[in-house]
Amino acid sequence: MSTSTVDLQQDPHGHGDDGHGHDDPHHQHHFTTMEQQFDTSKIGMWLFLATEVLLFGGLFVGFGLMQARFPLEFKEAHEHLQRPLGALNTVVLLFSSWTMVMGVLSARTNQRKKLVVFLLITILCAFVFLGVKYFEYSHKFEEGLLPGHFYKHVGDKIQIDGHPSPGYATFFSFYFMMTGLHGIHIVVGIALLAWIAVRGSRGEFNSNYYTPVDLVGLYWHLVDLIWIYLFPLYYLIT
Amino acid sequence: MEWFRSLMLPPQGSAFAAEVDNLYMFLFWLSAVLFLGIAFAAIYFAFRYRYVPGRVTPHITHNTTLEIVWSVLPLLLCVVIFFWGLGSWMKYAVAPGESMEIQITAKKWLWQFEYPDGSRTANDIHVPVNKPVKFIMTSEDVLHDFFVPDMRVKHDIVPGRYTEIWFTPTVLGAHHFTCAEYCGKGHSDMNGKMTVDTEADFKKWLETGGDEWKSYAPEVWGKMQREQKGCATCHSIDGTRGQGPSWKGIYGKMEKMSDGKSYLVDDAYLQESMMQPNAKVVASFEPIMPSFQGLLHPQDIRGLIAYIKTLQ
Amino acid sequence: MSEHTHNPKAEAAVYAKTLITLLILTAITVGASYINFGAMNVVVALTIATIKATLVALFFMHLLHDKPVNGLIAAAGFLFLGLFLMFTLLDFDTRENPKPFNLHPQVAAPAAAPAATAPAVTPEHH
Amino acid sequence: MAQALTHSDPHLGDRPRPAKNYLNATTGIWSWMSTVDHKRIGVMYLVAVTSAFFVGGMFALLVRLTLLTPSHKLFGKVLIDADTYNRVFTLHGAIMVFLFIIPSIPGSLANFVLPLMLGAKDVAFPRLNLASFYLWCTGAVLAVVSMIFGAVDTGWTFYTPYSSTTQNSVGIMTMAVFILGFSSIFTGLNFIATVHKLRAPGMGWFDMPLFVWGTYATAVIQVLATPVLGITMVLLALERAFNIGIFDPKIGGDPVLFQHFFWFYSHPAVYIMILPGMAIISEIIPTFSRKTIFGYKAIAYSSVALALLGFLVWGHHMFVAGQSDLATVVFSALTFLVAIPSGVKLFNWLATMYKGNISLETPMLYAISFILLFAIGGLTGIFLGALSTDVHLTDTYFVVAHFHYVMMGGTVIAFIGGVHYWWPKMTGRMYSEKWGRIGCALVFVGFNMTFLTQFFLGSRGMPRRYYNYLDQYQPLHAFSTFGSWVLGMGLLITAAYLLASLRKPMDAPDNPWGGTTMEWLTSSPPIEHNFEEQPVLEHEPYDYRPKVKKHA
Repeated sequence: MSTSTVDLQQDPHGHGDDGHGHDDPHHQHHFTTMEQQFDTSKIGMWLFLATEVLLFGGLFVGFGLMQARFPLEFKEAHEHLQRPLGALNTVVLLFSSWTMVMGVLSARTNQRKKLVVFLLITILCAFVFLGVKYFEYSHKFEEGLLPGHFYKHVGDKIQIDGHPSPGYATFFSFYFMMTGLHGIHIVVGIALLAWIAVRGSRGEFNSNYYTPVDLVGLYWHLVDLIWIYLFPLYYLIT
Repeated sequence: MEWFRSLMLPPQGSAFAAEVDNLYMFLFWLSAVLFLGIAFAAIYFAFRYRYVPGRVTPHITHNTTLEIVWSVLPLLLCVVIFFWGLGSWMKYAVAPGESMEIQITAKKWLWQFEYPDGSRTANDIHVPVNKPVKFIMTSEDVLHDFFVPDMRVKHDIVPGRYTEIWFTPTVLGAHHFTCAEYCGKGHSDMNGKMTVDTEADFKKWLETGGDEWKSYAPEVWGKMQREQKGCATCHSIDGTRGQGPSWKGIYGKMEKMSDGKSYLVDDAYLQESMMQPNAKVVASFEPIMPSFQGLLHPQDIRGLIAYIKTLQ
Repeated sequence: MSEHTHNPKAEAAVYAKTLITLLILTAITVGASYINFGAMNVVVALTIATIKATLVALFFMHLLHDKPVNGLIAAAGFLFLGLFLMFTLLDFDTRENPKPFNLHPQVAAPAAAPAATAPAVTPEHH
Repeated sequence: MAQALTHSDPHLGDRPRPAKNYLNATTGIWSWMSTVDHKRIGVMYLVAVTSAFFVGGMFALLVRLTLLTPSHKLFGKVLIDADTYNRVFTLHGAIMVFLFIIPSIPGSLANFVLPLMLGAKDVAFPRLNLASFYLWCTGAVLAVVSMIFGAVDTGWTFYTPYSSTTQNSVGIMTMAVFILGFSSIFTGLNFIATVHKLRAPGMGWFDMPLFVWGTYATAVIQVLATPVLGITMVLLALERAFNIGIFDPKIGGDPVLFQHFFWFYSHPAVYIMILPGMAIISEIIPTFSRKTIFGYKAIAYSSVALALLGFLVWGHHMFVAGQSDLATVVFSALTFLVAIPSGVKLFNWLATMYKGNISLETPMLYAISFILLFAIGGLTGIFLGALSTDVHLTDTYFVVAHFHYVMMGGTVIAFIGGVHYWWPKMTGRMYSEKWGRIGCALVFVGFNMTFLTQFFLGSRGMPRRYYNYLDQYQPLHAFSTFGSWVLGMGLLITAAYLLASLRKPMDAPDNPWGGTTMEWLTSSPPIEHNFEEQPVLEHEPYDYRPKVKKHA
């Protein structure tokens, strides 16, 4: 077998010893360099994001097929959603994505204070988003526009034997599942943002090590990206 | 080779069965040859090139020609098999326009059939020989699957919509059919008998429900009807509580009904319970029994009542 | 860490431009939703959404200058989602719905005429 | 500084056994429970999945015993009733699929071997690796809880609307499957990142052992397909809880849509199950033939091709389920494409044996068993891929036999072969070769007795998931049941002599089989950080040519 070995006593980090990161406390033993460690983390994060795309994707596929099954009911149900609120939330999330990416840039350029400020604005945006959602949800609750067998709304056009067509309840099932799952991701995002804000304020991140900021950033942008599709599908297509 | 085919496949009851069997037997022999080739190579190499200490093996990394051959040949074979399968399947997928239509309503765990003239049967169908017959199927609860091994056909029955299956029976006599999509506790008991009749016998059967009953005592015939028409699914004969009241000792009793009044269980009540089952439901039971109007011929009702009388 | 090579100021400018473009596109898509394109409504809205998503992925998520493998992973996620949708639609769009001679009203096939003949709702549903 | 190795002396590279290895570097239960060492996690997975295999196997034996006679009576007493039977076969299927086969090879063997093969110190994300093991444990606990609350009787496929309306613990079971899915996702994610970034210096993509290729292809499916299973389980649970109206036609849903959702995962999932098995065979055959693998690239590409094609054929589970005729035809055509890469692998293995120098130790016996059984499994797949024959054969015992030939005759046989192959590396002990061969023979004979009969049952019209059956099927059922006893006996013997070997002192050399991949470079068992010296690869794997020493 044609395998040779490198003596680790002489060359403790094997190949690619380009001189940075060895003394970094964040350097894990099974990586040769900090750069390798960073790239690996990013691949891991992107793989996770791909699973998120498919997880949400299942709901998008289900929504699309149910829309084809109950086009009239879905069209009518869409009217219950308030376009201005959806648009407001879109702007809020897009803005938070920008503050996030500025936060990552700040971490990478050793600007500790700016990092924390940008992260706090991002968190604030997340809360605004949730506040608007809370307002929307409570409006739906009042009108009985609820998922599945909780659906209590009166006055729908399409009635079967005196009951509203099941298409209405299905629409709101999907509405609550998809925006709910998205909302859960926002809540998780807030926790992650708070966590890196605390670490950032302690000065743990610098141009050599800012992996957590970068990864949380990717997560946050994905949450934004999913909303970019949810917004037209629910609020605009009528 | 007929005996060999019958080792593996049920008797052929339709023209489609022969189509399926031809492809099946082709695939069987093809697989046998390929498997024996692979097995021979593996065992022969293991023996022929068995371990000798120190022997040096040749360094063969690949052989492009060989690899192309053993990729392309199977692919061509697969194309042939695909089109063969497609060709015969088209005959299963598309029913001829002049088919006789029978509607199947499947439910846990009972087959109900309805003929164009409105007569209904359960777990028991008669079809005329050499006439295409098409089944339009739906389910009242969960998925079921209408499977007639002798005809080589099956198709799922989906609640909320209709699916279709057809064949032309060619062999007179009894054929077994059964449920092939898991549907719960009684899944494996959800089967029945399909009788292929001559045209004349079929017509007669449709009008009278056949005359098989004449050769049985009424209570024996009633006992058979209980099994065939699915009564046994809900009504026990030993006093055990089922979906419906047990038949044991019920005849001649005053039963309290869900409307609060009591009624005598007599011939009239039993007959009404079969035709309009939810008119008077015994208290503490759900009004879930389907009507057997059209499903039971007079001789069947007489038989069932006679049978219930014996269960004291 | 290829981003090291960038000039932070230039990078911040790119992010600002991206944000402005995204906000403009949002305005366009909201505006377009008040115009009826008929069946094209979905196409218009989803096309704009896809442009916005691409901008987010390329600039905010750095895919433009990142290692190609990350972009490949992201693309694979969407590709396989597309396969799922495509084959499922292939089934749903080409189904035949045979009807029996004696249509029982409680099991009308919903796909044919969704509004009028949707399946009956069970009593316990209400 | 570099030292060249040759294969001519399989014991070369042996050095005095290090006093500390990964097994005894730290001690105490907590040191295992909190470990992030991929080797220890692999061992814990091995214990966990074999326990699940044992439980699932017991249910299987109970199913077979119930079907021994049409009356289900043993010594005059009815063994189990129809309801219990339905729960037992569901638990058999669900445990075997979700708790055993899917995590089996990736979780245990790949976890242990993959970093070693790459010359890495660990997987990319060691803590995530431990987390995915604990997710598995959580899923297993929930599965047990579901048994306490009346168990599930839906079959492992959870078809709606039966599963959305039946009265038992489907909710808990779907939660278990959801969590097990994420365990699988994180394992796959970890492996992909490891393969991309932690290969030894000098090791390019086509220098990787084929086991790594197979595991990589598997990981791609785990990451891309499993999330859809997750969302399917969520939708099913919500359909049961809130009637959201997606799968149950009574509230506006479509039961066939559930099948699309389910099989979009579960068909690729059969490649999650079989690809690692094939990958093990691709290691064992060159090692015991002492000859380079034939068609390295063809095998590597065919793994990836199977992973991708596996996503395009799920509709072949639904030929008679009520999907459209066009979809049925398209899925059948695509299904035949899967035959090609599977066939290519089979032919390449045979070509590797040709002119080899073959010794028949237990792992090689399992590899040859795999070739024979997988050939039957694959060829009978053609019967089911062809449209007209599938109409007759689907939902019968023919399908049951087919997937047991692929899943058990394929994956499980390869798994057992792999356990034997790497047992010396994992434990530092050699097992009894004599008992190994006896065990393999019993498993092979018992397996064929059990499942070959089921092809005949199926083609003669015996539907699957049947408690009662017609008397005409009794002889075949009885024979199959006898076979299951032989099979069970073989597996018990195998477990017994493997466990017995642990009582011996450590006697395994570093490279007992003369393997050429990097895991054989380290000591048996390996030290805590895998290698004393970072191995560097300079030539392609499976090179059995006599070596000219390049380095002085």
